[in-house]
Formats: sequence, C-alpha cells, structure tokens
Amino acid sequence: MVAKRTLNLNTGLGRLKLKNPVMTASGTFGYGKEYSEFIDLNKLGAIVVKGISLRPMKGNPEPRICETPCGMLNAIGLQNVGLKGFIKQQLPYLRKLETKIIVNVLGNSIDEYCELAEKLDGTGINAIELNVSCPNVKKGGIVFGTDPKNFGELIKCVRRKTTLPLISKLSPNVTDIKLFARIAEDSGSDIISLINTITGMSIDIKTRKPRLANITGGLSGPAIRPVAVRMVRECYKTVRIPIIGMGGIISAEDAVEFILAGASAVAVGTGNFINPGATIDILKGIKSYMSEEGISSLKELIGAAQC
Amino acid sequence: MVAKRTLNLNTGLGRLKLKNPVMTASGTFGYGKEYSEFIDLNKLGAIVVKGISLRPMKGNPEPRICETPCGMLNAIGLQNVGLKGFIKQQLPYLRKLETKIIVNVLGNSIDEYCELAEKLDGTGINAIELNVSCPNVKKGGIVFGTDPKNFGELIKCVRRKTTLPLISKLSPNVTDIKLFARIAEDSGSDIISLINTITGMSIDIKTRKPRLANITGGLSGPAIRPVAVRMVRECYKTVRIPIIGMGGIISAEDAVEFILAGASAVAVGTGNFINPGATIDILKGIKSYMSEEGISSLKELIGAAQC
Amino acid sequence: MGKLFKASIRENGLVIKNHYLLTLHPIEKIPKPEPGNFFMLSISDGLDPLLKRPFSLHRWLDGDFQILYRVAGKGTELLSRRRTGDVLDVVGPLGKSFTVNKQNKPILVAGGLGIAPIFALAEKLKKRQPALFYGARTKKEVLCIDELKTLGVDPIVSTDDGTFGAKDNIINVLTKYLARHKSPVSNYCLYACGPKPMLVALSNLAKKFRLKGYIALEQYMACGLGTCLGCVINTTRGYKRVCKEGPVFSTDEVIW
Amino acid sequence: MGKLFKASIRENGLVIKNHYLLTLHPIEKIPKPEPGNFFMLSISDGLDPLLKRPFSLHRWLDGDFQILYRVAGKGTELLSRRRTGDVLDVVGPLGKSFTVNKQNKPILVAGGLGIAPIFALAEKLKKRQPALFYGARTKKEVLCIDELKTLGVDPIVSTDDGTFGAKDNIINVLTKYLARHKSPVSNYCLYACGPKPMLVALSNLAKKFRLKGYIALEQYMACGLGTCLGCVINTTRGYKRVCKEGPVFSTDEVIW
Ligand SMILES: Cc1cc2nc3c(=O)[nH]c(=O)nc-3n(C[C@H](O)[C@H](O)[C@H](O)COP(=O)(O)OP(=O)(O)OC[C@H]3O[C@@H](n4cnc5c(N)ncnc54)[C@H](O)[C@@H]3O)c2cc1C
Ligand SMILES: Cc1cc2nc3c(=O)[nH]c(=O)nc-3n(C[C@H](O)[C@H](O)[C@H](O)COP(=O)(O)OP(=O)(O)OC[C@H]3O[C@@H](n4cnc5c(N)ncnc54)[C@H](O)[C@@H]3O)c2cc1C
Ligand SMILES: Cc1cc2nc3c(=O)[nH]c(=O)nc-3n(C[C@H](O)[C@H](O)[C@H](O)COP(=O)(O)O)c2cc1C
Ligand SMILES: Cc1cc2nc3c(=O)[nH]c(=O)nc-3n(C[C@H](O)[C@H](O)[C@H](O)COP(=O)(O)O)c2cc1C
Ligand code: FES
Ligand code: FES
Repeated sequence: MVAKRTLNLNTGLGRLKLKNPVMTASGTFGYGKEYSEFIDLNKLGAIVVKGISLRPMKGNPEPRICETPCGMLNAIGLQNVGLKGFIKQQLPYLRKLETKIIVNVLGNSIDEYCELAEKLDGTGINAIELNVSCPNVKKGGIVFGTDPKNFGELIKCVRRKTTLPLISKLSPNVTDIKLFARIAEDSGSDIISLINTITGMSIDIKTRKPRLANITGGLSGPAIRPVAVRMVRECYKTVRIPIIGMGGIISAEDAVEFILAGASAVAVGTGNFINPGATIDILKGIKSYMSEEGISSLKELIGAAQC
Repeated sequence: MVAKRTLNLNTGLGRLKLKNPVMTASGTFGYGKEYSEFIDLNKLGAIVVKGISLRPMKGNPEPRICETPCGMLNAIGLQNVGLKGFIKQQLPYLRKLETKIIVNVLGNSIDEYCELAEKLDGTGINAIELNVSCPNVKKGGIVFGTDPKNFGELIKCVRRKTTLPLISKLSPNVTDIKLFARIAEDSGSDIISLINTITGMSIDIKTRKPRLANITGGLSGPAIRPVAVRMVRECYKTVRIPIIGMGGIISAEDAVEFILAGASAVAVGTGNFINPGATIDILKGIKSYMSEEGISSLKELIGAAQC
Repeated sequence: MGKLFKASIRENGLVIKNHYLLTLHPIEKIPKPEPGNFFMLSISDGLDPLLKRPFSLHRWLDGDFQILYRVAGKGTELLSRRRTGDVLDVVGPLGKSFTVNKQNKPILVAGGLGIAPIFALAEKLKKRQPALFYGARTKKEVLCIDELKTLGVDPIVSTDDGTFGAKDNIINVLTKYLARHKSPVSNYCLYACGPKPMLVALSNLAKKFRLKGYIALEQYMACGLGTCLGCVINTTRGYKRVCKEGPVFSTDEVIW
Repeated sequence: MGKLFKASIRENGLVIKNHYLLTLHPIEKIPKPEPGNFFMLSISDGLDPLLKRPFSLHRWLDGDFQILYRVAGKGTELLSRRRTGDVLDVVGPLGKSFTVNKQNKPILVAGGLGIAPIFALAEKLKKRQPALFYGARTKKEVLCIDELKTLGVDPIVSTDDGTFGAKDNIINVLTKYLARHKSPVSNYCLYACGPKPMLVALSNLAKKFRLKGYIALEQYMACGLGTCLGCVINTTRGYKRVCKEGPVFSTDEVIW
C-alpha cells in the first residue's frame, strides 16, 4: 500500500507533460463543456476535442449510430464547426481550464492539414492530433491512414508547419500497425495515439437496409479492446515515442491494461457515453490500483506487462 | 407468410450443394461427435472440422482462452490428431452422416498444404478449406493469410492437387480484404469463407501477464460481428464466387444479416460454446424469418441488403 | 441540467401486453424534470446492452418519477425483467422541454405511446384545460384514460379499428375539430408526440392552419448529452441534436 | 451424457461473505450427476458475460441440485444477484466423475471451496466412512460442517490461523495421519479438490506413500464439451481437456 497522496501520476508524452494519464478521445467529449456538469474538467490529464476541419462540415445523414454487441458503430461524418468557429466559440472556454487541450484535425489534402496546423500554432493549445484514420469520410481523394506513403508525407509536411507536439493517430484497419508507428516516428511525430475505430457494418434484417445511412461506420467500445491492447503492445515494442492508448476503456482496470501494454496515457471514448463520470472514476481507480499494488509512480507501470 | 414446409433452404456454393446454409466453423465443433448429444447432426448444411495438419500437433501451452467483452480470445495453437489420425479415427463416423463434410487444413509450407489436399482427395469428404489465416501459429516461415503473393501462390498450387471444391478462408487482419478475395477467385478457389479471428491480446493487471500463454490470440464472438458483416459485404461486391460468412453468429437474426450482406452460407463458431443447440436454433429461426417475410427460397435473400 | 444518479425501482408493472410502467426512486435529490425532458437509463449490470436508453418523463411524483415504456427490442426487453429494489444508473433530466406559451390554447396530440410524454404535459397544463387528441391502434392500447380524467382532461380518442372512440386517424379528427373551431384558430398551439407519419401529418396541418406546433422526436442516442453528434435530425438550420436542441422541435423547422 | 436444459432458481442464498449456495430446479428431467461432474451455467440474459461458467455438483437432491460458489469475478458476481424464480440455461452433467475403487479406504481432502465437490463425494461414500481432511484459511470459511456430521462424516479440520481445528496446513495434518496409520497404507485412496499448491503437495504425498490419488482440477472453459480444446492441462499423456478427460485426474499423470 502506498498512501494515495504520495502517488505520482505525472506522465510525459515527450514535451507534452500531463498531470495524470487520463485523457478524452476525440469526438466523444464534444468541446468539453457538456461534461462540466458531471465532472471537474480540471482534473483531467488532457482534453482532446472533436475533429476540426478548415471549414465547417455538415456531417453524414442520419441514422449515424447504432449499438452492436459491447460496442457501437458511428458514422458522424466529422460534423464540426470549422477552425474559425472553434477558435471563436470553443477555445476561450477551453483555454481557461487547468488541463492540456489537444486539437484533433482533419483535412482532405496535405495542404488543408498544413493550414490547420499553422493556424493552430500560437492559439494556446497544447498539441495537435492528426486524424488520418477516420473511416467515415470517403472523399474520392487520398487515403492517409492506410497508405504508408501518403501517411509519412502528410506527417512530414505538417511537422514543418507547427512547433506544437504532434500526435499521429493510427488506424487499426491495416495489416501491420507497426509499420505505421515506425513511419510516424521517422516522419517527426512526437507521439502516436491508437486505436481509431475499426470499420464495421450492421444490417437491419426487417428493412434490409444498413443501420447507418452511411452504410459503414467505425466500431468502438469494449468489443474492440483486445485488438487495441494488442496493437498498443506491438507499437510499444516497435517505437520509442510515447503512446496514447485507447479503444474500449470504460474502467480503471481497462486503463491499467493499456498502460501495462505500453501506453503512457489513455483516452476514454465510448466510455463517456456509458458513464459521463467515467474519466474521473478511472482516474480514481488507477490511484487505488497503484496504492494497492505498492506503486508510487505511474512510470513504473508503463509497458510493464511481462511479455 | 409462407408455409414452412414449402421453404427452399438449398444453397449452392458452386459445385458444393448444401441442403441448408447453416454450417459449423472450424475449431469450434470438434469432429462433430461431441455435439451429437445435443443436436441431430444430419440436419446441418455442413460440418467443418477442426484444422488438420499432416502430422499431429500438440498445440499451445495453457491458458489458451479467455473471455473478453462479448467475445473470447483463443490460442489453441492448432492442436490436432494429424491427417492419418483424422482419417482413421474421425472420418468413418463423419462419412456416415447425411451432411457435407469439409476439412479445414493447415501447413507450414506450400508442400504441406499440397500433400494434405492430395491425400484428402478421394477420402469421401466434400470440400477442403484452406486455413491460411490462423494468427496463432508463428513459424518463422511464410505468412500466407496477410501476404497477397504467398496467398495466391498457395491457392494455385493446392488447386492443382485436388478436384474437391476449394474454400479459401480469409484473414480479417488485413488492410484490404477485397484484394484477398480477388486473389482467391483468380487463383482457383471455388468459395471463400470469412472471417477468421482478429488478433487480440488481454493482460491480467494483477499478475501483469498476458491472459494467454501464447501472449496474443484470436478474437471471436459477437464482438467482431460488425467487422465480419462489413467484410462479407465488401467481398460480395468484389467477387463472383460464393461466400461462407461467419464471425459472431449466435442467433438466426445474425445469420440472416450475413446472408443479406452476401453470404450463401453461414458458419457458427463461438456460438456453439454459448449454446450447444445454436446451429439448429439458427436453422429454425431462418425458416421462421423466411416464412414471416414471405420468402420461399433462400436464394432471394443472398446479398439482398439495400446498399 | 442533467445529473448522473442512481435510482431504485419502486415498481415495474405490466400495463398492457408489452407495455410497462416503471416507477423510479432517485437515491439522491434530482432537478425537477419538465414535460418533454427525458432520462437515459442503464439497463443491465453487464456490458450488454452497452448504451443507456432514453425515455421520456411520464409523470413526476414529488421526487419519484415514472416512465411508460414499450418493449421494442433487446434493451427494453431486459428492462422489463428488472424488479422492485433493483438499482439503475440514470442520467437526466435531459433535453429541451415543451415550450409553453401562456397566450395560446394548448392542443395536445398523442399517437400510440406518444401519450407517455404528452401525459406529463397534460398534467402540467391541466388548469388551462387543454384539448387532448389521442390516437391508438385498438382499444386495448389506449392508455391512461382514467388518469387523464382524474386530471380533468377528457381526451378525444380515435382508434384504427374503431374499438374505442371514432374509427379514424387522429389527425383527421383534429383537422375536423380545427375546421369547426375556425375562429380564432390562430390562438391554438399544438403539442404532439407519436409515430413519424403522424408527426408529418401534424406538421402539414400546422402549416395549413398557420398554427405553432411543437413535437417531441425520437432518435437513436449514444450519449444523450450533445457530445457524440449521433442523434441528429435534419432541420431548416442544418443537422440538430435530438438530445440537446430537442427532443422538442417546432413543426416548421423539421425537414422530413 | 450432458444435456442442455433450463433450470429455475429455488434459492440463491449467501452462506458466508462472498459465498453462495445455489439450488437449481431443472425444468425437465436430467441424468443424475455424479461427484466430480460439473455443470455449465449461463449467467446473464444478455451477451455479457458471454460464456457459461463451470461449477461442480455440490449436492444432488433427488432431481434438484446444488452449487456452492464463491464470487471470483464478474460472472459469479452477477450470478449472486440472480434471484428465486430466475431461469438459467444449463449444460450438464459434464466431465468425468471421481473413480471410486471399492477395495480402498477413501480419504477425502478439501482445501477451501474444494469442499464443494468433495461434499458430494462424502455423501456418496458415507456408508464407507471416509476420512475427510479439510483445510481452510479461517473458521469463518469452514463450510458444511453440520451437513457433513449429519452424513456421519466427521471432518478433520485445520485452519491457517488456528481459529478452527489445528493451526496447520491440511496436507501436513494428512501426512502425520498417514505416518501414524502406516500399515497398510496402500489400502488408502485419496480424493481431493482445492487450490493448486495443495494439489501439488497432495500429489507429492501420494507419490511418497505410493497411494492412488484423484484430484479435481479447474481451468478456464469455453465449451465444456471437449470441442474448443481451450481447457487443457499438461499431463504425462500430453495436453488433456479438463472438461472431457477431467476434471478428475490421477495425481500421477498431471505435470505441474
Ligand atoms: C427522447 C426519447 C424519448 C423516448 N421516450 C420513450 C418512452 O417514454 N417510452 C418508450 O417506450 N420509448 C421511448 N423512447 C424510445 C426508446 O428509447 C426505445 O424504444 C429504446 O431505446 C429501444 O431500446 P431497445 O434496446 O429495446 O431496442 P433496440 O433493440 O435497440 O431497437 C429496437 C427498435 O427500436 C428502435 N430504437 C432503438 N433506440 C431508439 C431510440 N433511441 N429512439 C427511437 N427508436 C429507437 C430501433 O430502431 C429498432 O427498430 C424514447 C426515445 C427518445 C429518443
Ligand atoms: C470443473 C470446474 C468446476 C468448478 N466448480 C466450482 C464450484 O463448485 N464453485 C466455485 O465457486 N467455483 C467453481 N469453479 C470455478 C468457477 O468456474 C470460476 O470461479 C468462475 O468461472 C469465475 O467466473 P467469473 O466470471 O466470476 O470470474 P472471471 O472474472 O472470469 O475471473 C475471475 C478469476 O477467476 C478465475 N477463473 C475464471 N474462470 C475460471 C475457471 N473456469 N476455472 C478456474 N478459475 C477460473 C480467473 O482466472 C480469475 O482469476 C469450477 C471451475 C471448473 C473448471
Ligand atoms: C461518436 C464518435 C465520434 C468520433 N469522432 C472522432 C473524431 O472526430 N476524430 C478522431 O480522431 N476520432 C474520433 N472517434 C474515435 C475515438 O476518438 C476513438 O479513437 C475510438 O472511439 C476508440 O475508443 P473507444 O472505444 O474508447 O471509443 C470517434 C468515436 C466515436 C464513438
Ligand atoms: C476455439 C477456436 C478454435 C478455432 N480453430 C480454428 C481452426 O482450427 N481453423 C480455422 O480455420 N479457424 C479456427 N477458428 C476460427 C473460427 O472457425 C471462426 O472463423 C472464428 O471463430 C469466427 O467465428 P465466430 O465468431 O462465430 O467464432 C477457431 C475459433 C475458435 C474460437
Ligand atoms: S445522443 Fe449524443 S449528441 Fe445526442
Ligand atoms: S472447455 Fe472446450 S474443450 Fe474443454
């Protein structure tokens, strides 16, 4: 037993220092405000906001979500207020919080990503996360998340445009996630985060139509956790840059599993929907675990799985 | 409403004709006998037996399985009695059944697969399924399930060695399943079956050890169903050869979902563990569905999803 | 406004086939819900079903509250098996309630289980003697009649098979009523909940008679809090979240 | 031998902290289970937990049967919340039962909750006056003493903290007993269930005294029917399935 007050929960994602490892996953926490009724946002390690594009996006037609066994499919289609809207309407509130603010960005071209990165530099946010893996928007154009060449080029270009810590978010819809982790590292990413959703589909047998208007969607939630843990472990064994682990985390036990696998921080996604207090419950639970196991610093746990 | 006795459940997997679309998934039904206490095996469309190798295999150390949210991980390591043992001990019983017998085979080299195919030809079985995607056995050697070149070569070679209908079982652990479906078709497969398990991992946070002695295992069960349905649909839109769909089928509704997505037959895997009568319950449920929806022939449902 | 709390089941009784009345006792004090507000209820102690399910306020009983629900699928089926004493996780009250305009005469319209939230509104507005039009498929599915009468609200009922009230569509009945009471029809305000075809017909009616109308909509939900953007419907102002900008919308903004 | 059937809960009562006695009433007639057999029980109406959980026969009550279980994790936690009247899906009886040799004098050994199946064996063998050695951590965790006495079996108990019986490890107690009763010790046959370290010690003991010994093992299971090959343990004859070749194994065949 270690007294809880002497626990050191700090975690370093390279230059990005967090007071604790519990973050939110992009797209599942709005722009933060909505959850302030339920939890003290200042207690979070970091908030990652919904993916932002240069211009506002309308998103996909409805229905956009459906439940699947221990998971859900979503095809939101990246509806968002656009960069200007975000900076004007959302950022002032977020900047007042005593937590790190990470902006998830997405574009249809390398230029768009670069412009986003450039314009976000100096706005007071703490890091940029590249969403290259969103399976829901299929512009005829370029695929970034599953094409190694495009993926590397994108990161290299964005890298030149920002001094902020750069997080590359990896898609699980690939044969070899290690390859993408290595490219992210080699191309100048400070951090990788994984996993984004796995592409799935569900059909209503009465109407014979897909349950989502978009036909396919991204699978998230506890169902995908074993896949996510495996991928985090693979990446941990492959690269030296820190990892943000996510995919089906709903309890402290789940979060610890990711940390043992090699994640320096964890993000809670679908878990926020099931329990709006999930992030804080998880933070408390991690502390209890550390205290019970006699571990005083989170760092001792990162990657400590015996395999 | 269509009277149940006039329903036509026949389904053609090319030359392989089944009296109904309900099959068992390899490795989840033993060699059939064990389930004869629970169901009438003669009512099944087909039985696919546990993967057979040339020589007996010991399998992986234990623990070999663990439960995950709405799914399970397994790393059996392809324990089996070997080809001779199978032909001597298991086949006589199976051949007496009034259902099709499909043998799932696996090897460490193209030669081994070819020898298996050759020796199974003329034993009275009805088809061979190539297990190229088992994620649990990692012989330093060749990867078949996730390498397009090896995959195609393997099928071409085996094709020359057998006159039996040839089923290629696809691994979901790939960036583009359509590519593998196309290669299977072009290389002489009569049928494709999908999906095999998705590679996953789980860590016990008390012991800090992986829950499986093999570290990683294959994820199966309802958790993976949305991924499987999506992949079946993608393949259905890509190739003309028939598809056996599987991945998380535990009820008739699930089976119908796969058929609507494009499967000409479905295989029940983990569902057999949850309910030893699952296959027969599913068969009955498909009949009820057809009867209620006024569909007299299964063929009308295959691929009939509106997308 | 919403809160995460635990509530114990006081009663979960079968009302008619497949329909249950659930009385919940919040273990801590919760903000008073208004008609049109909803709650997200956890169904199971395990992970299946995973997501909470949304249900409208049916009745507020001074701290306790009631939900009137129908077994529609897996979640509601499992909910119907929960028993007195079981404890559920609940988030709420959530969403926008019905906008009540003091000037106008309220006309309430319920189709089928749309009576669940409309009853709450009838209770709130009882002093203003709202008219209540209530359509159902058949007599057996007409709910809450005695309770409505106790409130002093005497509903005008129609059924598809004529086993209770007129054998007519409730929107037809309402149309005839409005035609009869033509002057000054602009004093009326419509408040409705029910199946989509009924709400479409009602919206057309509101347009035709130039009436203000408010309708409570349903949509698949994940968070219920406005963060997942999963529950949108299309409106004249773009996609709007049923859980946040709704579930009550104005008839003239929804694009069907 | 196994059968898929539904059973309703007659009682699911707390015995001591975290331990419950579940009495199940099969809705149809089932084959009579033998000591060492087990049943696979579905826990939930949903998909979580997904797999059935294995539990040993504790007592056969002329058609009904009992399970004595401990809350070990999620599945057993949820099982402990099921109530009288709930219906569970069950598969069983499964596995190999204890091989009872008429010539030998039976010595039963239970560690902790190993008493669950050992009790069943004691009941079966009661006429042969088996010796029963029963180790537990502390007095509060010593179960079934009165029931054993009713059978005419007077257990020799030891606890880790000495709050009941000797303050000793039960295998030590047994060793001393065997040393005292040395001639003719080869007449004894051991039957045991308990935690792994106890079973290892017991196996060594059996070897030392050249006794036949049978032990009931546990392993994670998916099917319980011998088809998934998930539940193996290593033996002198290679990997063997606990659900099919076991759960009862001979002490000399298990490779620890
Ligand atoms: C704001 C709001 C208030 C509601 N109030 C009530 C109420 O007072 N009483 C009541 O009985 N029901 C109400 N509903 C509907 C209720 O939420 C669904 O019936 C329930 O979620 C179905 O869950 P299930 O698991 O049983 O069904 P599922 O198995 O998930 O689905 C069964 C069927 O129900 C439909 N469905 C599922 N979820 C929803 C949903 N969120 N909204 C609409 N349809 C859905 C599905 O499309 C499907 O056809 C309300 C819904 C919303 C959004
Ligand atoms: C043949 C057999 C007979 C059994 N008889 C009894 C009995 O009479 N009474 C009783 O209380 N328990 C018995 N068990 C153990 C019981 O099956 C497990 O405690 C139960 O499955 C745990 O489920 P859970 O979901 O609560 O735990 P989980 O959350 O799945 O796991 C909690 C802990 O229990 C362990 N565990 C899980 N499943 C098993 C398993 N199948 N065998 C052993 N350990 C497991 C896990 O490793 C973990 O440490 C028996 C097991 C077997 C194989
Ligand atoms: C409704 C929803 C919206 C999401 N939107 C985004 C997004 O805008 N950008 C992004 O990178 N990931 C997005 N994600 C993916 C999550 O951030 C996360 O990677 C994924 O859901 C897995 O974590 P989980 O299982 O905890 O939800 C979204 C996920 C969900 C469920
Ligand atoms: C315990 C177990 C053993 C399996 N063994 C094999 C095998 O020998 N050969 C094979 O091709 N697939 C094997 N599989 C994969 C299944 O055939 C099937 O593709 C997969 O489990 C997905 O279906 P499900 O979700 O219905 O189980 C095995 C699966 C399980 C769970
Ligand atoms: S349910 Fe998540 S935004 Fe409405
Ligand atoms: S549990 Fe499946 S073989 Fe034993």
